[in-house]
Amino acid sequence: MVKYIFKRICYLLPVLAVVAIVDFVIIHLTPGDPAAVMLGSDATDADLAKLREQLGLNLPIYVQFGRWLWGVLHGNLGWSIFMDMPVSTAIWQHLGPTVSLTILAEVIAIAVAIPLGVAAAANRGTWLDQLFMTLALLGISIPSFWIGLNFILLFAVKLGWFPAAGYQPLSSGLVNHLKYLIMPAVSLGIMQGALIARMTRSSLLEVLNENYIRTAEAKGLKYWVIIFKHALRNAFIPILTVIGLTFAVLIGGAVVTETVFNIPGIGKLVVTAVLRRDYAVIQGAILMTATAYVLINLVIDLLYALIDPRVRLSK
Amino acid sequence: MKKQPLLEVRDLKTRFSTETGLVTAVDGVCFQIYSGETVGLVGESGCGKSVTSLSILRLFGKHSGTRLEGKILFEERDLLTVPLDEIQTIRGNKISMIFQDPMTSLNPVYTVGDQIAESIVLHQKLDRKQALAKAVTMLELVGIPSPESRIHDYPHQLSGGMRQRVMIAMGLACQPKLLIADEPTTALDVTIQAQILELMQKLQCELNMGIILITHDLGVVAEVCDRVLVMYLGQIVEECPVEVLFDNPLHPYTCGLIRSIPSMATNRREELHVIAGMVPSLYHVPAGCHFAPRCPYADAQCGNPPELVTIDAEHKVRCWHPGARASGERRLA
Amino acid sequence: MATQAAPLVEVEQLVKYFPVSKNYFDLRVVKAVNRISLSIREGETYGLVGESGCGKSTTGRLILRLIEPTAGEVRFQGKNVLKLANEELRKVRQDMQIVFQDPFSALNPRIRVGSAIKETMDIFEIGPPNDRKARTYDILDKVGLQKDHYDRYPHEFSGGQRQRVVLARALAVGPKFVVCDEPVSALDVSTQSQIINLLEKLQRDLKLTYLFIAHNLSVVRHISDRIGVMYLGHLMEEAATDNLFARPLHPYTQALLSAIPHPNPRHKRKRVVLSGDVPSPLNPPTGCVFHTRCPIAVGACRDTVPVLHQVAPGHNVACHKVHEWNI
Amino acid sequence: MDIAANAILKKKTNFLESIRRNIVVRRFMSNRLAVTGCALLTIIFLMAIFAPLLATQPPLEMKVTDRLKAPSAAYWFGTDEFGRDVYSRVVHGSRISISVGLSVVVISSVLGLVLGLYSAYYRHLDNLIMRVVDGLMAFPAVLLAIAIMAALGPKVENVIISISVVYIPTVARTVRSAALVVREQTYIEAIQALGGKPWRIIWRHIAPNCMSPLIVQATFIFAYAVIIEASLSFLGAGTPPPQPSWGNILSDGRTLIRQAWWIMVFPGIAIVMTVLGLNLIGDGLRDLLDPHTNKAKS
Repeated sequence: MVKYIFKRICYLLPVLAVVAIVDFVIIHLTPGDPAAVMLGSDATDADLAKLREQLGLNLPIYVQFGRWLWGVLHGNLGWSIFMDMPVSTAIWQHLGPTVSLTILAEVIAIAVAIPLGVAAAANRGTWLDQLFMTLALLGISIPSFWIGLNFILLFAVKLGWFPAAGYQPLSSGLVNHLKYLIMPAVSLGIMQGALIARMTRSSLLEVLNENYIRTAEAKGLKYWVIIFKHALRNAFIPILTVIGLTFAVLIGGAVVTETVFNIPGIGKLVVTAVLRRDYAVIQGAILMTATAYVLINLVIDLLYALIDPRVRLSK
Repeated sequence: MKKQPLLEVRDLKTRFSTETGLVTAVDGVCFQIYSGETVGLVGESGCGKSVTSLSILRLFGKHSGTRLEGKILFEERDLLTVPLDEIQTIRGNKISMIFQDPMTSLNPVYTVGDQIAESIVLHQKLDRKQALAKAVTMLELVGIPSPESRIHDYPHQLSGGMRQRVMIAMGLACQPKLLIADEPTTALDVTIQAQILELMQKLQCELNMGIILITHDLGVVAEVCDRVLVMYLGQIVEECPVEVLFDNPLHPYTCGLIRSIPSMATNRREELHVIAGMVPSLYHVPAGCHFAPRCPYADAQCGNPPELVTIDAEHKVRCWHPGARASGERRLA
Repeated sequence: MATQAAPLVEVEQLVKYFPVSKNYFDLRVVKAVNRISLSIREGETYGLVGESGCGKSTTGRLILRLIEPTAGEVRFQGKNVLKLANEELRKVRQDMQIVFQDPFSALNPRIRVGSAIKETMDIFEIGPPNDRKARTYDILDKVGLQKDHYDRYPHEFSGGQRQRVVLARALAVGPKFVVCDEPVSALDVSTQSQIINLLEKLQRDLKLTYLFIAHNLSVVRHISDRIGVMYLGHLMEEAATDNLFARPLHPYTQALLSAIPHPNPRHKRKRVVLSGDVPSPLNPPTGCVFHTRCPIAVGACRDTVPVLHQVAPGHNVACHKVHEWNI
Repeated sequence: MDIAANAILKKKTNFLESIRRNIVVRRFMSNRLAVTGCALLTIIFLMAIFAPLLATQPPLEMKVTDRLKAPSAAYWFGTDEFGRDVYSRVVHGSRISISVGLSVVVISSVLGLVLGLYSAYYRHLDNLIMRVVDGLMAFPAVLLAIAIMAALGPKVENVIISISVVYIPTVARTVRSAALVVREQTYIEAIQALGGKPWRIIWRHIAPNCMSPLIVQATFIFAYAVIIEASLSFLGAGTPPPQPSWGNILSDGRTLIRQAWWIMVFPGIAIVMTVLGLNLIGDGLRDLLDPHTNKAKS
């Protein structure tokens, strides 16, 4: 078991290295002089030279990468010129809203998707199956930001139940916090839930075709006992994998949803940084989200061991 | 020995709905099983032997479009018409079934002990601790060494032979009256197969239960079975005691089958006998006698379907010219 | 019996160890094949039997050099196959072909049957390109298929017919030696006898030499001239077919033969039922690998590995107890 | 080189052959959902191809007098704050979405196919390629695309590049898993036994059998690409205005949501129609091409 954990962590290192390299390379794709692009056309040569010196842009690329990586490993993600603060603090300030949005959205998605997928698979071929799967199909076909806009139009503008945009941190009371987060979380959760529901159904159907399910039936077990005790536990491994993989889709969706609902999260931070060409922030934020994705998938890999004895007892 | 049969199947028909319409996998099968007796259900793949066994316990899944007709009488009840929860009390309790591939027939995420105890708890209303204790005795009964520790093993930690023993232990946990074994030893090596066959014979005497053994290996039939049913394309074409099958097979298909298998008895120099043609698919079953297109003795009469006729006390055959022999064809030694 | 022709294929002390896992620190190995030595004369069918995991398929692939052996030599017509370079290797590859077990996965589902057979000719440039199609028709006819099968796809054939196509593909390049790896195990009884008769006819017509690998002893007995019995990577016993079945000398062979279900209910005889399971090839027992399950094992069996030695003309056995027990 | 060329040609004829044969096409047509998907998609494709004919006004022409008009006979989808006809802009916007979607599918499928095949066939390459793929998949599609757009500047070509980079790893992973299954088949071992060269094994034997999962995946990628392009334009990092794209029409609609709901609603409907059509076709193709997926009616 320990060997399995050690192996999963070893896989992690090269992936994180690739993440760092890709993150670094993207920013340095800029054609022309990044300093001029950042300071705009009216900046004097002296300012350009000072900025280039400050950012070390005139050093060879691998030296820049080395210094940047060294900084990252020490938690120093560089300095943001436009926000006049270290990138790490900027990210830290914007982390709260994104974390609560994504967690709430994921909880809603899983709470809806798993029962939906299981019910559809258990009643394969009936109208219930077709209904749920058409809903799931719609779910992955409607972009989350359009759902958000419609929610605003309906609930905020027409009915006035929820505020159209804005964000209240948790410290201002749970109800208040949720009042602002309900619409964005639901609009983000719908696509995520649809993806997970479809996957739950297909992996459960695959398990229901296995021989040990027929053995369980031959033992005289009730249909629902077979579904929940024998089938679901085996189907959970691919479901967990999908939840891990679609986490990237979730974060991507969060970026757009934050823009729709004016939530000051990481997404908003990156979007404004892009419009202002604040490369240090873009680099730092993207590195942070990608690392979070990789760590979450590591946790999910370790969860396999709880469910699957073959993994837990692998020598 | 006209005692009450344990199980009687009358005119069983099983049909599947597929994209291109209804397909009849089992077409009017009739037979009886007596307790303490092993009956072999023999035939090539696609002849309907497995479908027959699955029909007895209605194990076709909740949403498959299968239609069952006819009667299956067990303890004065027709298994085809009893409600689902009643047949669930019979499955694994009075009639249990073991399957071919030991590698995939056990749930990989539960221990062996749990899976055996599960049916004991379900059918004999014991609590989990008592059920596990009974499971240990079952593992001992099927000859698994150090059963107390094996109880906590997972299926992937056991070899093929061991898993098949676990399957048997699971099947016999509630002392069933009838055991249906669907090709139990096909996936096993010949030395392990010998162990499993010997175990099944020992348990049959101890528990005086009936066994339906489904196989395509005539050697296994000769070793273990008392009576044999030969199936071809959904129908029983011959039924007789096992000695009679090898001494005096009457149906041309049975003769062809026996003589086309290389065995200890056949002469190595001669070419193997070959049954002409191929098994037709279930979508276009020949009218009349199903074997007619491949039968060397077929004539006009074989155009209309033969009945399963009783030749003598225990020998039935579905053929217009039973025992037909081409001149000079010698019978098996 | 085949005349005393020079051995077409000779195998000397063939060894193959597979690493258990891909990473370098883990040096544990699976001892799949342990110093196998055998020779096959031209026109002969050598049967290789044993239970699953005994290394018979691996031996077949080693002889064809589909996998590189850890040690040992394979000589084909006197030339050591393992030392050959590309052009010579290609020539030898053309003379040695293989037929597989599962007809359903031995043919590419997206390629017509005819062009699959012609492809082997393209690879070895057999004859001028334009008349390769005619050659394919000829080969199809030889294996009992019709011309119009050329343009069909594999899913339109039954198991038996597909095995004929696989045979045709192997014979398209005119080989001398064919390894048949469980060619009939996946087939139904009636198609099984058709393919066995076909194999024997082709052997007579094209003067082929077979290495016939199978776990079904009755099939091997019918088709082979000599039989080698393998257990956990070792060759236990080797003899002419009739001698082996009349007087099996190695205790494992005796148990194996007694375990075959005999299709005659009156044929009751003493059954030698082995206890326990085949040990894992990861750490095989010391000395003779069969001693843990052998009814007559003694101290010597645990210490030294028995060497395959001649006990009677053409009859070799690897067992310490043989000489004073059976002769 | 001609052998490879006619191998590809051969693959094409095999593939077209199977489409032409009726049972395959008939089974696809019998799937009602797939047919509605095709219908939706043909509408969008026609809209994209004949945009100039279908549009009632030139998309960029501003009529200040007709600002923020509700949908009416003259302006089917109403007008935006500069008096531009929303219907014409949506029609022209379909060109962006379809062209971006198609090019992303082509680029990511071709590169993904090559990466997937070679990492499945050559073990030592496998680790290297798979780590890079895992690394790329760690970036959320929208974020990675934004970063690339920020670096390369706002042009439609850059949108295509950035979305393709996001989906090459997904295709590579799908093709690799399919190719690994094919690689274990006996007919691959048979060709190796015959001394077939790697390129023949990969392109003539492994690739054709990986087509089904690739085609299904490509359809879904087309759908995702349309959504991501819309998201990018919505965030202002995609197709630069004033060129009409569904994303930036939606973005205009967001600020005027209280006064002019129609600017936001109609481009959204266009996006949903396209993506739903593609997803329906994707499901239909998966049931048709992947043998072991269990259909609704067992």
